[in-house]
Amino acid sequence: MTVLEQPGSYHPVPPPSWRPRVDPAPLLPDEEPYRLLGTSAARTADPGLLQRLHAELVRGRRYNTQATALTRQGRLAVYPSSTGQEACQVAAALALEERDWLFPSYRDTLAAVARGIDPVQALTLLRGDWHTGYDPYAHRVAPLCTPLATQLPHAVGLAHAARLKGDDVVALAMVGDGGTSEGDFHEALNFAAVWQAPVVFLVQNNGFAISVPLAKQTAAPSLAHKAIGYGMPGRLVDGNDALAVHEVLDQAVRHARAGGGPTLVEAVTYRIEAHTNADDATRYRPESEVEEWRAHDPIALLERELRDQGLLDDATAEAAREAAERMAADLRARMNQDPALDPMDLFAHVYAEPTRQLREQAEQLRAELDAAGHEDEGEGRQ
Amino acid sequence: MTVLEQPGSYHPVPPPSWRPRVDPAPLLPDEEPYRLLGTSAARTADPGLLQRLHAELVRGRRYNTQATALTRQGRLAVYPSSTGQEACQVAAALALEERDWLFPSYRDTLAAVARGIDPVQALTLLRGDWHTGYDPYAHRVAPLCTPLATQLPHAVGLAHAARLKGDDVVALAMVGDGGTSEGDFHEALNFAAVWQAPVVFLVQNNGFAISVPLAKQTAAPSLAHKAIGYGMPGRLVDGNDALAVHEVLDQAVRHARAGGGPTLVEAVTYRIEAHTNADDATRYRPESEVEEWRAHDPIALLERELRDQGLLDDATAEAAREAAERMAADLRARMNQDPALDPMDLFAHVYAEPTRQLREQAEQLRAELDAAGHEDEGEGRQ
Amino acid sequence: MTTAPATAATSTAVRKPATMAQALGRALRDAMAEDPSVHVLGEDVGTLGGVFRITDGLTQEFGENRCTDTPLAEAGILGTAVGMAMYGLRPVVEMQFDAFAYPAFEQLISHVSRMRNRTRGAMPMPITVRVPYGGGIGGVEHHSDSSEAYYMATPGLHVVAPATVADAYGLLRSAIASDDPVIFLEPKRLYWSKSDWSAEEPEPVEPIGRAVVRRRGTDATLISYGPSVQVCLEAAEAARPEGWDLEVLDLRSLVPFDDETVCASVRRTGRAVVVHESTGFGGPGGEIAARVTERCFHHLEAPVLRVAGFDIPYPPPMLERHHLPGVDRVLDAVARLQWEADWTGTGGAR
Amino acid sequence: MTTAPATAATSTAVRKPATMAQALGRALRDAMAEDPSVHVLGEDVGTLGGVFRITDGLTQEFGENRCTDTPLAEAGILGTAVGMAMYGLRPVVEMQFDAFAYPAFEQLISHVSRMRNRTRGAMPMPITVRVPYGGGIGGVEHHSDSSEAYYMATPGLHVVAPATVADAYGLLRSAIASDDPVIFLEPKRLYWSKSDWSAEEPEPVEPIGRAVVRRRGTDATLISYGPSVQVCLEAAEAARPEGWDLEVLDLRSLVPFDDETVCASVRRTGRAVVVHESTGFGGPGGEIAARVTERCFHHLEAPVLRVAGFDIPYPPPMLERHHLPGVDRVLDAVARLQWEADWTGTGGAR
Ligand SMILES: Cc1ncc(C[n+]2csc(CCOP(=O)(O)OP(=O)(O)O)c2C)c(N)n1
Ligand SMILES: Cc1ncc(C[n+]2csc(CCOP(=O)(O)OP(=O)(O)O)c2C)c(N)n1
Ligand SMILES: [Mg+2]
Ligand SMILES: [Mg+2]
Repeated sequence: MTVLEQPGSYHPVPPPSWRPRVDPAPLLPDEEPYRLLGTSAARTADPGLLQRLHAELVRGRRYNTQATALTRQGRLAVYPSSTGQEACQVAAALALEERDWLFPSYRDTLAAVARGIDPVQALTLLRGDWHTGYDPYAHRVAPLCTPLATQLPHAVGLAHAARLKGDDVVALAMVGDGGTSEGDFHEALNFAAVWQAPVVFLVQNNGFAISVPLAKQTAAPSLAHKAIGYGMPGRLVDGNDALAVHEVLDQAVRHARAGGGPTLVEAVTYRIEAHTNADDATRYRPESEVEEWRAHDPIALLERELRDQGLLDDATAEAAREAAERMAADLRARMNQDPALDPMDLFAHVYAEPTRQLREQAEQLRAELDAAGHEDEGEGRQ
Repeated sequence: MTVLEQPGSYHPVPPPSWRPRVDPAPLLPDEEPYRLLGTSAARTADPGLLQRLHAELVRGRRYNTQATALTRQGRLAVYPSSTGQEACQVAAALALEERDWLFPSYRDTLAAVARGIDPVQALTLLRGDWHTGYDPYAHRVAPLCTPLATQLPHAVGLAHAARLKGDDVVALAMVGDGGTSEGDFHEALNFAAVWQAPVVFLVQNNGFAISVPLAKQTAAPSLAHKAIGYGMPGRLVDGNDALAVHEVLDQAVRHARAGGGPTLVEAVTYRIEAHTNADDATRYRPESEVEEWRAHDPIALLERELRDQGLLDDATAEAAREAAERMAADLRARMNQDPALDPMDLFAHVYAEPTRQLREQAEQLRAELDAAGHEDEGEGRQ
Repeated sequence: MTTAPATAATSTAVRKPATMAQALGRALRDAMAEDPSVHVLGEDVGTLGGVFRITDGLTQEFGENRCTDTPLAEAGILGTAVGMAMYGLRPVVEMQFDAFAYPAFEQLISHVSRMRNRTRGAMPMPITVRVPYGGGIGGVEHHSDSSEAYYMATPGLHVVAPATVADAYGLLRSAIASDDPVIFLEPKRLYWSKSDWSAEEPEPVEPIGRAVVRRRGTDATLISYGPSVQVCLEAAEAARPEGWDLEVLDLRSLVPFDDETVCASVRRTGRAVVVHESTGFGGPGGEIAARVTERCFHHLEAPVLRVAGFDIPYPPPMLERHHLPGVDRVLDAVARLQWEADWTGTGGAR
Repeated sequence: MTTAPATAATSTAVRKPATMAQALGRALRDAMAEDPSVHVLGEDVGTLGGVFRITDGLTQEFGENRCTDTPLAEAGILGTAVGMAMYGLRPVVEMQFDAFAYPAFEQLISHVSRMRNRTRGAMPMPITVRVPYGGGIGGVEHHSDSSEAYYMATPGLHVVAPATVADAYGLLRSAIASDDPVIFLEPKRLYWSKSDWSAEEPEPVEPIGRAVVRRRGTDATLISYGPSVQVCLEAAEAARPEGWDLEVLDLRSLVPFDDETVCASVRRTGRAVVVHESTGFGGPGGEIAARVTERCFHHLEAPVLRVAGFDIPYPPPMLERHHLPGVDRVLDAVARLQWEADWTGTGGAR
């Protein structure tokens, strides 16, 4: 609105604190999700990267189907599949350097695996023998996080701490479309922007939070539009275009590492499977919608590009599939072994040193186990 | 970014769920805070409104100084003054119809008074004889809310409930710049937008959250820019321009009442006094900054306009001041009386009916009071 | 004590609910049918019918405005429910799991529990917060918390936990009818427990605040609520051959607490064990043991003992059976109740 | 038990802090000077030095990166502190008032308290959460909560509350040095209490987990912590002329709980009263009374009684004196401890 000044005795002045602000325009996302595969720009992409992405996507898909199968065999308590979202999972892992940190949500087992976590250890939480199955420091992957959006402030704090220590470490934090509604999302993005912390927030907008569609989650033009409210750039990308997701994340990571502060990336994708094996997706979405998205499959999109560019022939494709099968066979075999359980672990890590009360309770359990003979367990962890 | 399509075997298509979104441009706020006083547009304003605003502002300022004085006399435990912010306080109250609801934050006593709450009852919380001193239903003013931003979802729920019941009631909720950082701000705005609830959110950006300046609170271009992340319009207004604040709120209220959904309004203003009487503002801001803002005083701005338009002469100004003095004298007189206290009230409203345990505890206290003679209290409430 | 209108909606189906999950759903449906101000809101409660299917069919029957899928934000859900209650509605909020109620903690403590008091009764908060709670269902982390200690310690809330199918119905009806906020703890692992109603009985509407003796006994009282009542009943059966005749008390509500029924039982038996899943330290058992002792000291032959979860974060599914108080631990505690035989050095009653 | 490095920074001023507020500030300063990984963050902790001035001077001395004014969002503060701890820092978080810690509840319960356990010890959480707590300062609503019951019921947290100026220093140093999260409850109304240090003593660093006898006595034990210790000491003085010689115990930490010291005292005196400001029902006193009774039953001449705040939302300033447990209520409870004279019908010891 234009302020028409009045030829009166005084001129309207802006309030004293008012300073012309940063131009918000560059913070706004593209009007459509950014895509690369099938465009001329994809022709200039690093062929090695394209092939790497392909192998990881194939492996990732296989990981998802294998894990889902393990739920049917009672080897996993539950599995939230990322089938259809493999491009986001893999690109997130690959966009990071060794020294960087990944903050996965509960659905992002695959991203953790793509970053180097042992596939079996990544499933510990879902198998149920312990909570986090891996050492977070081994590959700089925070524990898979179940309370939605709560991992986002952790990523901000870690990135901020690294920067204070002079380390050029970036944290990439993953969250779902539903998770963006939580207060922790808001607080994390705000802290990140105020502190100019080197964090990249990756929202996998897969259309649903369990049964709740995006339209009941937000009225925003896009989730990426939330960025401007924090003063950080928002990027919108086709989440099934592995090359595009990788490029957008890679740019955001470089930007953060260079001191440019955080970025919010919304990757538009789709959850092909039900929320978890325990869910019945037919209650809330038509099969036709799933079919539409199957036609936009991240692996198929990438394969078409590779074939067009002559980077994939039947032999390479077969090799990728075989490698994935080997991973799956190994996963199956190892998951079919009962995990070593030691009930005394219940008391081991509540505090650095158990309190007197916990020692007493541990003795009580020890006595019970001894009394019960305690045959099938208690051989200790391997 | 433009996607250059590749003359290959397929065209990049947007992900299936992708629909061209609502144009975000209209949601973005003006580049500068909207102003009216001193512009030609102010000439066409309703003279009655201008005079009403003036009388209320003068009364409001006097209320603030009187309440602060009462803290020095030990008659109030604490008072968070809105001196300098009277334009926001008064405009918020005046923009609403009788049937609407106001949701004030802890600093907005004056808005509650301007809406009709008895000036003494509005101070009950701060005097310390009870929490909320007025019946919220009498003037449809929610309790002054101390936990920051927690009143915002209440406003959304109430407005939503009214709409479901078919009542065309609007809720106006007030929050500070600091409060926008809380998760509840985010969740409230999101619910409001998804439900298209008839709510107006008024952020009084007075530059500080106690000692913390806006620059440490947010990196956003403006607080009004947060609106777009929820898909609601954001408006930016000079919070010391009573006419402009009133117009912007009035438009937002009408918009909401007509079913247009929520609006976020940021009013740029300044807290002239310390955070409360217990605060020492010299620790965190220079007196020169305060002086700059004194020169942008909401009453002075309005008086200049009124005088320019010939709507205020010395007699009217004097009359307004006298009315304010009468209010202050009455406030002083009534606040100088000790409030009636009944310790048994402690148990009266914990539940609809006291539990057996509370009845026992009430008996215990009753016995103690009886034993102590209990002279100075217990005459019951008037 | 708050009771729902005695006559349940007669339009409802005649067959009694078969499981606790169904009874809860039926209670919601009857309450909504009877009172248009009852609104259900939460994550996935609409189209999906809730992850436990408790709200199944409500949106179809009453429309999206009565049973609403909210955005994913628990503070927002409870906070908007506060506003709805201010405008005269009776919101029933579903928290998807125990641990996912924590984001709503500030709204619960600072507003829901205090609004009536704050406004001298002008602004009651007739909100029911349904919380599927407790373990034993093989849930991964954050899906098995017993968080009742937090709610108990908060004046202004009622805290209810049914142990039977009939009570699930009857107490939920009363909770919704209550003019005060009720934390309604639904024992997850009893969701699929079978009905104890006979087909002839009318829908039971059970007032909040009354404990009930589930099994008569003379030697000691097992005090419990929610999922642990079943454990106590089993323990009582198992104790029989050992020569102990145990009374089993189901508290049904932690707030209000039924001192009368509890103390009457303990005075009769002279011994008591409190059993719950929640951690022992700082858990409900401390309060219960302390108040029973204060009131029945000279009737006690032994200290009131507690059998509770260990003082640890809820363990992963494969280890939870070691954590959960079971029949053996209850019997062990009973054995430590200083039976007379112990004093003569001839060994326990066993 | 966790102890800070025994040698306090020698660079610090020689004059002993005069008030508890100063002692807390000094503890922060010494910890920051000694260990560069200690970071302070919170609302207004920087430029202003905190609303209670506890962090006064820290930003000036150590810079904005070591003592940081955060945005106004408690979950964000504690959540980012978790991330900082993950990267090896030792965050000390200030919650501005007790009730304003509630927004951070989910981060506290679901992460801070469990991260070590979740990761089998790989990811400890050396976070100190400073919470000015309790009433008696004429604060308006939400400024006087005693929220320790919530923290006590959460395994994985340590819960500490100093009652003296020396302990404020010594326990805060140990809290910051601890590799586990510590809820550090600062009794607001003792902030201006005067020093109990002599000028010659070195800075006391007090390990967490040890109760202390503040006053020796033979007839009954008053068990307390934080602001109520002073009340108990006054009650003990007032009881003298009435013929009771009372022992006063300062727990200093609720978690870990020092069963040994507490039970040793109660076994000696045979009677006990627990005193705290927090509401009685579901408050810490239940746990304390229950565990003392479990362990000392046959030494008890009377049930362990509790003197606590009423089971009500914290009242407005003008009424708080009726709510807070004071000397008279403590003495009333002592009088109800079933003194032998009572049994002969000749009246109490008084
Ligand atoms: C704080 C919290 N509330 C509720 C839940 C239960 N829950 C688990 S997954 C889920 C939906 C998440 O949706 P979204 O964020 O879109 O992620 P997606 O499942 O699509 O990957 C919900 C509600 C939770 N884990 N945490
Ligand atoms: C949840 C919560 N956290 C902290 C506080 C303590 N507090 C009271 S006022 C205030 C600053 C508020 O700043 P702002 O929102 O800008 O409002 P203003 O005081 O400027 O009106 C703080 C931190 C509170 N009341 N509630
Ligand atoms: Mg999703
Ligand atoms: Mg402000």
